[in-house]
Amino acid sequence: MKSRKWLVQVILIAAVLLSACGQAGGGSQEPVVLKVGWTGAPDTLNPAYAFLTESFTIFDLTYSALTTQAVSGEYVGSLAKEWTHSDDGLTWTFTLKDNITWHNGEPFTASDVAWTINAIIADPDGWAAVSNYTANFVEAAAPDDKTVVITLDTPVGNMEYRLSWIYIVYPPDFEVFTTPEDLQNFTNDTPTGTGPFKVTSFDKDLGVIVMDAYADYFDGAAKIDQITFQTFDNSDAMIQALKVGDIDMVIDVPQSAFATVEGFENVKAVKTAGSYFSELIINSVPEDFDPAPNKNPALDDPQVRLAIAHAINKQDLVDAVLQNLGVVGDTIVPPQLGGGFWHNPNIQDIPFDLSKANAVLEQAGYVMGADGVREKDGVRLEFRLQFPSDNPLYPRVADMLTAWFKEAGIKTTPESVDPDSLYSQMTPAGNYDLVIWGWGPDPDPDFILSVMTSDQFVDGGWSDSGYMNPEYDQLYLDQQVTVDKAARQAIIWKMQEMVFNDRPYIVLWYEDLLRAYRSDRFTGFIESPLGIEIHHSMLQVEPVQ
Amino acid sequence: MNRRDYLLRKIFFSLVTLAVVVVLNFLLFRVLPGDPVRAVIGRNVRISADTQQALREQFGLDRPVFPDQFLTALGQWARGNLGVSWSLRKPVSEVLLAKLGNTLLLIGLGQILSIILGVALGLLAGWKRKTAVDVGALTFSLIAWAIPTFWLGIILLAAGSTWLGLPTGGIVSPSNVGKPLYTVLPDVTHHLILPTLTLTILYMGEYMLIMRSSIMEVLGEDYILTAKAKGMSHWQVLRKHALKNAMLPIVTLIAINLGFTVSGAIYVETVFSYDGLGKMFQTALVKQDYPLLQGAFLLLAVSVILANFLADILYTYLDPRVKAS
Amino acid sequence: MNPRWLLLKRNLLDFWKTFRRNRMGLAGAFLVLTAILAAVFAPLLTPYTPTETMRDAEGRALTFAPPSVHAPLGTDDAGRDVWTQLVYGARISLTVGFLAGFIAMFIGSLFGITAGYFGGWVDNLLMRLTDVLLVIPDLPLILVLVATVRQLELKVSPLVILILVIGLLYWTSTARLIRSQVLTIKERQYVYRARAIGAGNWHIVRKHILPQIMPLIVANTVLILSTAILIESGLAFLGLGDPTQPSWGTMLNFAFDRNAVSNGAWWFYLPPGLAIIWATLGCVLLGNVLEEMLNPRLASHHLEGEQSIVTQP
Amino acid sequence: MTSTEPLLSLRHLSTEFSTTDGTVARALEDVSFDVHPGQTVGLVGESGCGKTTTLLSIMRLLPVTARITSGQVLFNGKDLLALSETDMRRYRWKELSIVFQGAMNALNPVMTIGEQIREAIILHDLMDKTHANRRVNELLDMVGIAPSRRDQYPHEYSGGMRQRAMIAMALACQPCLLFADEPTTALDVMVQAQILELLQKIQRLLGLAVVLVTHDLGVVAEVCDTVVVMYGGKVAENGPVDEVYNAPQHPYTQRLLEAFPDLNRPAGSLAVIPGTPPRLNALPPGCRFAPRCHKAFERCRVEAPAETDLGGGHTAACHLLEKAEAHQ
Repeated sequence: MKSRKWLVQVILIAAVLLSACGQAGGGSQEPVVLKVGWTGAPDTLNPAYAFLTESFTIFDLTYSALTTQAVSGEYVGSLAKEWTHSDDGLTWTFTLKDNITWHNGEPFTASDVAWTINAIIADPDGWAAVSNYTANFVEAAAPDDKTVVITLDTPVGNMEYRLSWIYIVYPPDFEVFTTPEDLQNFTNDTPTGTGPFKVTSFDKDLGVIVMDAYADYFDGAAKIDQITFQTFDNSDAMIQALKVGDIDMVIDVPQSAFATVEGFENVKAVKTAGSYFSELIINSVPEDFDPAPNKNPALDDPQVRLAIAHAINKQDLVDAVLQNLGVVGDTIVPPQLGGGFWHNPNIQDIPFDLSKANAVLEQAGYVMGADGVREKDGVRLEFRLQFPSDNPLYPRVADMLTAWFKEAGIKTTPESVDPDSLYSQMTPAGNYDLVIWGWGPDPDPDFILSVMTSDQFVDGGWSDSGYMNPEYDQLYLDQQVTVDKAARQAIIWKMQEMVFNDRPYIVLWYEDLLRAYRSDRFTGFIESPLGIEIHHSMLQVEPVQ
Repeated sequence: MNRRDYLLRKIFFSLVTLAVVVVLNFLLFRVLPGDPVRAVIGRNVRISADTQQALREQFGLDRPVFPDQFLTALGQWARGNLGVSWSLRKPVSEVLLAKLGNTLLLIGLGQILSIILGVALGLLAGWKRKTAVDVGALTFSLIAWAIPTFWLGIILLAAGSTWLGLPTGGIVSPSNVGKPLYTVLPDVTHHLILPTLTLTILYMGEYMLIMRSSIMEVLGEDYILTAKAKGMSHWQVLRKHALKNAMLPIVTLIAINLGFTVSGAIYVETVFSYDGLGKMFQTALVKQDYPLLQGAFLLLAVSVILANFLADILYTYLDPRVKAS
Repeated sequence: MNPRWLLLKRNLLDFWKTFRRNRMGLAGAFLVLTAILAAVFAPLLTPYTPTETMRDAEGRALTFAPPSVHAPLGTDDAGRDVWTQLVYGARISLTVGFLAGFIAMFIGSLFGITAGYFGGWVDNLLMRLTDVLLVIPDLPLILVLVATVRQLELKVSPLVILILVIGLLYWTSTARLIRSQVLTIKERQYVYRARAIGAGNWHIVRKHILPQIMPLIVANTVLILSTAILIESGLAFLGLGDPTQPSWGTMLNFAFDRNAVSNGAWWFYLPPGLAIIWATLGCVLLGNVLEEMLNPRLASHHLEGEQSIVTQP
Repeated sequence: MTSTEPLLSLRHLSTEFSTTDGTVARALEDVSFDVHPGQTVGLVGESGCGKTTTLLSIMRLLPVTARITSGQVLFNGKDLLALSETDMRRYRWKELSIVFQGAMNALNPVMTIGEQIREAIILHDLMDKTHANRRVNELLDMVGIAPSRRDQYPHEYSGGMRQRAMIAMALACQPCLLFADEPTTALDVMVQAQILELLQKIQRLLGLAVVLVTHDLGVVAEVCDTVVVMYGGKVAENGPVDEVYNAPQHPYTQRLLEAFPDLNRPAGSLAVIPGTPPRLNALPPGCRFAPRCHKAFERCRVEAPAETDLGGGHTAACHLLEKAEAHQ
């Protein structure tokens, strides 16, 4: 009996298989699916509490904001058709486009916009991911279905940029949460948005997101029917999948594989200058800060910092670690922001020169010890060198830095640390010496500049270096309210110079943005520094006939 | 009678081992610096001090480690509550269960193939001792022993993907992700070839060696001579008299090997990004997701202990001689 | 001349006479010795240091360069010479393997002798402990242990942690082997005699038991070395090694993480694996042959083909 | 008795072993003796003298390191050594069966006694399973084992029962010649007697010819019709039991009978025959017994003695006898 049952099962499976094959073969009206591979995954699809770039990639496709950055770098209207602001810059009035509907078919109104903005203003803790964009906002109102009025307490120099990050959510999804914790824990696996694609499933375990094109998208529906995002644990496997055609597009091709991908048939590898940078963080928390930092005091010596800067061969890092897919970095505002407008071009980078590094330390009184480690007044130049464990590049960077530092009489011990632990160890505990980490700055320099301000060095804040400079803090506030672009540029150049000279960060490189897609299947991608996965590009993509 | 004593002994031993594992797991967990509350609720969620205190009380973290906390932990583990993964923000048990099937599939296939091939080859080698077959088999098993698992995986991955166009990772193609595995069998098979081959090559050598020495020992026994004297052919003797006796050590080996198989799975799943427990173990290690790591360890250890116990029971059915001794 | 020395010399000569006829043993010794020599004389075998970057005419790093005259095994993702990494890596791999192996040997011998010699509950306890260790899956246990110990921020090199964890976990097979050997030696006449004339336990162990089991311990240690080298490579591959002191396993970790496979950089991922096989195979061959020579057990069996009958009518 | 055709006749059988150090052990040299139907032949000698090798050579069960270099094994006039392995298999158990020493090891521990007996019957196509089972019960009954214990495993039997089961198994295919290789070793004295009685009973009942290998001369006197005394791989003396026991002709036999009752005792305790048996890979050039022989003279050390027929089926290989013959 038993064995017969087993046989029946086998037959059943075979039948299922055969029918599956049959289905795959027939039917000419197959939906057009663009299969995207990446090595990351969104942390959550809840815009209130999403921090990873991957989440924002999905939000960009499924939600809409009042404004959006065009591929040219300019800000244009998205939900908003047009807008004006009062002469004092404190009142902004937006008129919405027509025919906007939620993915569930409900009509979209100005009050939804007002609700979202007011929710963020009211609960900055719950909406931690976006609350910095509503700084200086007093209130949003919806006098009618098509008009939104936002009032500010001080003028804001980058209003359009800020609004491009505030994704308008469907109020019924979010009204139910009464505490910040409840809101943060909401996973929002099937968001209701107004964007060109609608998430139909998000399986975190399998790392799969399926998005259907939303036919009623207000700027015109996409030309493809579906996008799937598949998370790969291993980039080799992802590249292989692209090669054999299992996937159609790859976000974040690893540097070490880019040359290989360029050689694939029917695959277009896309490289654009990017703004992601990596830096060496030097613990800059003042000794009198509460809680007191735990660091090697030698790091407070500007000469030690200068020597460290001399002992880093940035070009080698770019060549070896980035496989030459990037450029040497110097300031915290990458050249790509605002088409190069904000980057300070006058900064002269510290050259790689080990004998200079040794000379600087020698002069500063650090004497070479018998074990090859320099020492002054009992303080040895021996530092922890930590990096987040989720980055594939940093072990190599740490390894190379350690080798160079050794030549200068500086001993570093690399250690890979889980990013969450690393963060909690740094901010605000200040328990570290040197850390390698990186940033993906926003298109406007405001965010990356805020990272260096004193008041960000609190639990949950963005500062990790503990850099505290009242003059810098004041300049940061000034640039926020300076509406004149040239004046704002001058302030921002000054700020970059301060960070460069004080060296809480030694910026190592700016990474190129690396993408690839099957050119035999899809066409129409817009290749820009924003990546080919942004919604502007996805709206243009169509299958190759 | 005898069998009962034997089983009681084995049950007792399994329980002792289990206790060691559980205590070890508990201690390692407590040794970790940092706040255990985080381990319970996950890391990224910011919660108020009041909520933290409430949780502290709820999980008994304000009470002494021994015996209160230990017993609490024990009770939770017994109910399958292994805490919350820091990186996935999901209950560890849920995550583990989702991956268990895939790993069992891989390990199972690898074990079955390596047992069949290893036993057959070992039989041949031991029977035809000192012939070319034997020397070849011995050489193979020696090298298989010396090869690092992950490196063999890398080599097969490089060779298989370059020359045979086999997939380099995952369990199904991206287009089939999320579908039940039995509906996409050809794809699954395609993906399983390289990892299974890696495991098979690795374990085959060991089974072969054991089978070879086992069959050689058995063939030296007097009852084999008796069987031959009865007029049986070599093949008949081998099949009817030698095989079962020689297979007995293999049963024990399979059980003992499960521990090593799990190790193999960690390497192979890592190399082939195969979505199973082993891969997850490695990910948890890299992400330093301790609740996940320790939950996985507990699950793996308990499974191996259980499998050993089952093998012991199986042994009593195969070997009529089992005595309390 | 000292008669004890003469005895040793004669035994060693005997040993060498038997050993040199054994091709497997010689091959094993060759593999192990060359690996050790490469590690010791690493600086003489390569003009570069392990962290030195190979550069092209413009001074840019030569990454993933295929083998050439300057870099016989090509360069890795950071533009470093793979051959140089390999010979310097031998130092780390072998040091970790040897130290861990010796710790395991020491604990195993200690426990084996104690259990075998004293018997009773000591024996029972130690043997049950080995049973327990045998059942717990080894790699997950090591990984959890290493990860936990690292979290303690003990300020010791990751390699020290690896050595200790491997050494403290892989003594069980040695302990069992030594124990069974001690059990048989214990029953021998001269041990009884020694006991009868009032020799203490320590004296008997040192004078009568240890010399008898020493050869076995040596053979077993060589076998354990191979396990230790393999385990180290695996842990380093999983990222638990010391990146600043790369072993063969660490090299493979970098090779795999830095996409050496899809870059087709076989010169980066083949040599470290072959080196690991070289060393472990050497230890296994050597250890097996030593063990075989010191425990001769040759059994023939009843199914070895047809015996030949010369006399045909 | 001698007038009938012998059932089994060994003619100048020689067997060699190649040893691991490359030398050759001449385990059997020029061994000849006859076994007649219904007769019991005792094969005696010290350990290592070639008794078991003789049996294994006859049944062609030698290990691969052994070679039969010359001679014939005539069974009913047919040379077993000339048969193919397949043909030889048909003779085993059906015509010639064997009871090994130490039945614990000679029985498969993971098969029941019944299975092991039945297996032989079915192998030789004698009957189907049901009939075979009935036959197994009969056989067990014959050797004094309750048929209810048929489905038990060897470890559940006592030593004596195992040997009985072994005998039952040997009889399964109704052979006409039974070899018993020290069937009573490792059993206690009471049981030894019972097993011997059983063997005798069965021989009488079935009219079997039996070759009993033993080191116990008392047993031979009690059970056997003729005796073959072996020394160092050669037959020293061969003849009817009464004759050999009353008038041993070979110095070795003489010494053996002096050492009676049990020559398997440690040599030191009785010290009847000084010295040890020769190592088969380093044989003395002349008579193999010469180094230990109290009557040995020069010729014995250079020339191996030929077999001397003493009449009445009694033969012995000793130069002394040749001299006596010459004198006559």
